[in-house]
Amino acid sequence: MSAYLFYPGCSLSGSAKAYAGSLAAILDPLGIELREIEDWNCCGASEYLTLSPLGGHALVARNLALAQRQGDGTRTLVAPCSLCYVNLAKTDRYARDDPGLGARLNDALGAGGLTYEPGSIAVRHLLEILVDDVGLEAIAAHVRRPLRGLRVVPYLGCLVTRPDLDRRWTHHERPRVFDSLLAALGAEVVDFPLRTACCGGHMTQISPDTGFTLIRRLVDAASRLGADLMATVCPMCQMNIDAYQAEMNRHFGSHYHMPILFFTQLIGLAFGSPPEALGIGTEIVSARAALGRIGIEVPAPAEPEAAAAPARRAKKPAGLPMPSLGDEDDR
Amino acid sequence: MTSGDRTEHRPDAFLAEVRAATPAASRIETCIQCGTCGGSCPSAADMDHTPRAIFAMVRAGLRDEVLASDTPWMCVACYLCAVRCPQEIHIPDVMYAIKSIASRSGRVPDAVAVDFSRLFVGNIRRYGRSYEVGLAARYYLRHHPLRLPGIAPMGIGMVTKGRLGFIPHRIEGLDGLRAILARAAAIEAADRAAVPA
Amino acid sequence: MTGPRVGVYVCHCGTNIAGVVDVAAVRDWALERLGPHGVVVARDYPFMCSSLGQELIEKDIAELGLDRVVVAACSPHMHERTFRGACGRAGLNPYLCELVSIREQVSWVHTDRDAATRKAEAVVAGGVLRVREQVPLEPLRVPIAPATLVIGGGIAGISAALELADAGYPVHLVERQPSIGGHMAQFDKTFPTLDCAACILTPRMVDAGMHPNITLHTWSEVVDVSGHVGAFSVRILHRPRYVDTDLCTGCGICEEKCPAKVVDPVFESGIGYRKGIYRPFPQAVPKYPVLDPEHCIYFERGTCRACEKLCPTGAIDFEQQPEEVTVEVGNIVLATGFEPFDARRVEAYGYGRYPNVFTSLEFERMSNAAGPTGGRIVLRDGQTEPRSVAIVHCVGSRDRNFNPYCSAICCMQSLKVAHLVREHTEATVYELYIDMRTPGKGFDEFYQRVQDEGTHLIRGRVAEITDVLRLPDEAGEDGRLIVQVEDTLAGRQRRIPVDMVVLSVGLEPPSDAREMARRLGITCSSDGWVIERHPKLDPVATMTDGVFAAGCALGPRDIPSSVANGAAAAARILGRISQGELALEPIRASVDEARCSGCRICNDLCPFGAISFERGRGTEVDPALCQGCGVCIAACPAGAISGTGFSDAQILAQIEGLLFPGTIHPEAGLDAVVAGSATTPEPEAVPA
Amino acid sequence: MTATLPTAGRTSPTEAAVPFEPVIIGFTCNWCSYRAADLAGTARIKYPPNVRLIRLMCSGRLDPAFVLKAFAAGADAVVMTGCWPEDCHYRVQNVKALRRFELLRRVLTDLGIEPARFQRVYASAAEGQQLADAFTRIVADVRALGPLDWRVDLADPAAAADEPVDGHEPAGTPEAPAPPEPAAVTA
Repeated sequence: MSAYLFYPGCSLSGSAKAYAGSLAAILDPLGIELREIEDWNCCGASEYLTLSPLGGHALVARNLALAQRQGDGTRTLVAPCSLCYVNLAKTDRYARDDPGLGARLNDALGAGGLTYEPGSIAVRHLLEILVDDVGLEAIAAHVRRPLRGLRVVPYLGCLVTRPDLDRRWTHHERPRVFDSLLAALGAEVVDFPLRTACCGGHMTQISPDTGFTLIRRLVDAASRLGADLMATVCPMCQMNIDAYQAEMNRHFGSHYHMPILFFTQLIGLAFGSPPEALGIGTEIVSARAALGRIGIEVPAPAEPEAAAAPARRAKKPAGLPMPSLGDEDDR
Repeated sequence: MTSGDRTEHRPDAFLAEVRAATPAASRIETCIQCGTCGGSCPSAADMDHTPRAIFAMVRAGLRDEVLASDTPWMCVACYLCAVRCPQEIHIPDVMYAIKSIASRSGRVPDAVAVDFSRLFVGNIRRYGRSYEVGLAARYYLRHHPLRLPGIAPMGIGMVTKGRLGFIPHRIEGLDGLRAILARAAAIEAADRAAVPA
Repeated sequence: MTGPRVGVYVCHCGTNIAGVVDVAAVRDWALERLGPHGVVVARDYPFMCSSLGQELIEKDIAELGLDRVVVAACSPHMHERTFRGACGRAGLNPYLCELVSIREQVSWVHTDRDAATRKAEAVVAGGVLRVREQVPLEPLRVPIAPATLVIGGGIAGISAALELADAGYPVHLVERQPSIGGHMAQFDKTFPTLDCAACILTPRMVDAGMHPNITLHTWSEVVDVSGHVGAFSVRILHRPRYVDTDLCTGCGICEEKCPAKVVDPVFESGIGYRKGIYRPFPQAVPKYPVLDPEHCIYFERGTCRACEKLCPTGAIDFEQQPEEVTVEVGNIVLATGFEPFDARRVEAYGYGRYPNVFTSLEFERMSNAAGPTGGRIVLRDGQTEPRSVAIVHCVGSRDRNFNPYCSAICCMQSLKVAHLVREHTEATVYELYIDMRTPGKGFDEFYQRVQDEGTHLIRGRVAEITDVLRLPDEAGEDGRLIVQVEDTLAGRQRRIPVDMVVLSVGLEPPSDAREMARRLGITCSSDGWVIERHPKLDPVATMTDGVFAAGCALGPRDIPSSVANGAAAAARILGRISQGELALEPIRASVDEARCSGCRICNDLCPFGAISFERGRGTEVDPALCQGCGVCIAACPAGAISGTGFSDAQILAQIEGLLFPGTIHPEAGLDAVVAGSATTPEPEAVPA
Repeated sequence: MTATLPTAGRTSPTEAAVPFEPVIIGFTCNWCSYRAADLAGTARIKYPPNVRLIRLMCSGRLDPAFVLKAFAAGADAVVMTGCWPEDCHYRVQNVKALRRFELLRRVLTDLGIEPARFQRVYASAAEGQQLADAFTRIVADVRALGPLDWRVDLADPAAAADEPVDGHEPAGTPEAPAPPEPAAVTA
């Protein structure tokens, strides 16, 4: 059993409850124990930094300070939300790089009776824990119900591989690590060119035209590639593509129907958990039909299915030889 | 006096202000104006200036024009520009800095974006956590009342599927958090004051 | 009491030194505080290196009977030779002159005048105390071998080899590939004149191949270099060609009949094929083919031998083994060129994923009439002519994520590509650049010509190349590539649909450049390019005497510069060879037999095998092999080894000088304490 | 050596106001770090004037006696600079220097000289900026440590007896720096 400090983030008790529930369902088989930071506060999303950059970092620093104080025999702090992950990692990194910032943050923390030593907490995304620490082999070993036949888009979103301030990734735009994880569940993984493209973030709120354009781009590419559903590691991405898809469709007069599930839900399904226990059915764009095609029954009222666009097949290269891509590393 | 006049007398004043508002390094002065940021940006099409142009304007001291620009408000902080930038400029952080200067000086080009941030931050200061229902309700009523009919089914769906909680969570150490944020604000104000005006 | 009589000369170097260091104060301080240490005269002068400055020193040596000189000026790497020369002319042993740097290491790096002046005083004191311990030395004279090793058979190496060989001296030209010619042999046209690359290169290749003074070592590697200037010993590994070059006539039947066909990643840049036994191109020098065992059916499966059966002279030899030869040379020219940047590293450009994204080197082969498409510009399908082409500058260059430097040739190469596309096709051409750099002769005129031809020049670094549509109105472009870029002059993001993209890849040092540099004892910059002895005044010499560099081994440059470098390196070497012997710095270790205990610790420490021990004869240092590093001196437990020029006494004295009282912990009070205590050194020399 | 070293009681208020400026001896290799220092100069890169350089042909020439001599003669710190481990002009001699460095550092630590007072820096001939940065950092390190005061201890056993076992005052000691050892030159 590996234990980690855990920063769930606000959305896991709200719009991303399914993420929390499905994560809880797979912890035991994966041998992971998550110890929630006591009395953590919101990371500020992109909003606190907008009004007060130092305040935004101080807000995050409180969580780092709480994590450092709590300790629990580990210094690794896991965040399941990509935005929380980046905020936590960035504050720590900048405080390490710039001692002046570190001193300012500790000055602020002092007002709340806290202190944080930059670098004392290692912030990692939940996905990294699963692929690096648990490992794909261990995950594959727990698969009871392979997702064979399910065409899944590995949609990683922006903030797992970027800004990568600690240089842990070789590929900031087309990493294959999420593909490998989904493949280990038996799914058919779509080679998705937009795997780290932006979902629009808070643009659905402040500039809907921009937000809908970005959502459409993703959903359109996924549909063209004949995907059954998208998999995500981020509550923000899930929210935008799931909850705003209908409004996007109205905006463009389109009829896309592209479900998006948390990767933990797919892992749970592959491990054999019942869909209800994984929060499946709480998505707005229903995954019922897609899952039904591979024999997973989701007990929920069906929604009208939009006709999926025909899959586009890559042209087979002929003529001049192609450069080889070589043995690429996953990340 | 136009900002242009002021500029040529104090060419680096606004650059210094932006740098002071950017925690850690901004590297903005190393920009080679290649446009990788503007070419990469998913929302560049909806910006009045590209990020590169904003950096040139900062260097030129065009404070009024920069603060009036919607560019930083259209930044989604996806960091695509940041990993591609050949000069490793911390572009999203500079955008945050400009937004904070603009919101403080009351020159926001579009009240919607800053108000969303203010509502969000207000919830944090009130509860220590974000409060999705409260945020959405206040925000849509104030800025997008016409979107409400369209968005209502989604909202209802979210509620019936148990994805929106109506009771905000208040953290226990709220007083401590507020003290930290107040102290941070004071330090930030002192930093600002230290920049030669 | 007699002791050394030292003169101190403080240079202003205009304001370079005097602008920061109070030179008059240093002069006075030296006379006053170092008088007890033998300083009999101290002067300052605006430019010590001028002939008047040097005459000042010569006159003092003659008139004041100086027997030691300290010049406080620039780095010894700049003017040590100058001032030693002045001393020599005045009859003083040149090695009794010490040049200490108060410019590079004081005035140019410090701003506080008081602190800099105090440090300059300390540096002068270090020099004075050090030079007192110096003894007269004579340079080591060594004979110089007339042959030269040229590593790399591209245009730079060929140029160097031909200059040397034409002057009548032997040359060993080592090339890793089966043929000399380098990258230039791959090109179609050369900018800005659009000469056919092969037409101007092949005559020089043939000259090199036929020259009686040039020994070609192709398909070979330099595996070891030992010795020193004048007498390098070089081991060269000849990889087996599996062809007996004494019998082969170069008729090409083997190549024609070989059934194995593989992609040629080297000469054809991966867009063409070659056989299992092949010559990379028809004009290859030497004319003999090479059999590639990795792709030979006989080596793979044990049967075939078609080449052997059909060779009219029986030249195929499957039993050939690697062979090593050793050559003795006096000088070395490193001309190992560059490797193209691996475009796959820029993920956003999709090279390797999108078939119609090409590199500039692939394009060179494609537009070459002798290349895989016969000179036709086509998409990866080998058939379709593009209707629109985007040329992307600075791929891997000017980017802190990859290479921070400008690759120098790509702007012109890209313009050439634009011209060639227009010449061969009807396509619309987009040229996407950050800055257009055309500083050579005829370069900007060529740029304007390409503009006149209707090329769309867009100032903006390409952000990404994609086939993903963004908006419903892009549906018509399905299947094409979209170049996404900010047009920085228009201030707008543009998405330009094209059929073909050419990536102008930057230049990188060969992947084993550092290894080669280590073998030669030279240094590379952090980018991996060879560092010149002086970037302006000695641009083809390296830090290691006798090792020169030419062409892109020194950094990205075009063909004319590479040719000029090769000739310049040859000229430097010819000047030395013609003198028959060399004078070397006499920095060597020697053993005091009386103190040597025979422990032999030093023997193993010397990487040059210069130290030997024999019973009865004791420990000996061979001055021809010793390079003067001094490790043995520091290690000898008995203190039996000493080193000329850098003896223990000299260095210990310099340490004392650098920490001279009054130059450290600069509080006036402390100075007074020292001066008032009983610790003032005894005067030893009579002040002037 | 019979010098009587001045002892406590010499700190005047004006002296105390002057910040401590350490003096650091830097040994350089002729082929890499000395040229890096030249390059820093040519490029006008600034670093504090507290570092004074000695040119050796190779960092492997660095005799431990040189380091001890520098400390004894008043240096507050010593820096050994040389080529990167695989870039030695003399093939592998800098690796020998490195081994010697580690041993010597241990000995110095036993003598009560903090590790920060004996540091190692790699700098190729192209790394003027890196060398200058390293010097800047080391000067700051040593400034924070304060003057090397072992000479007082050695000269005055009574004073040393009052010291804690590890023998060192922390930074910010009210003691003024001890004067250097006399530069008695033996002919």
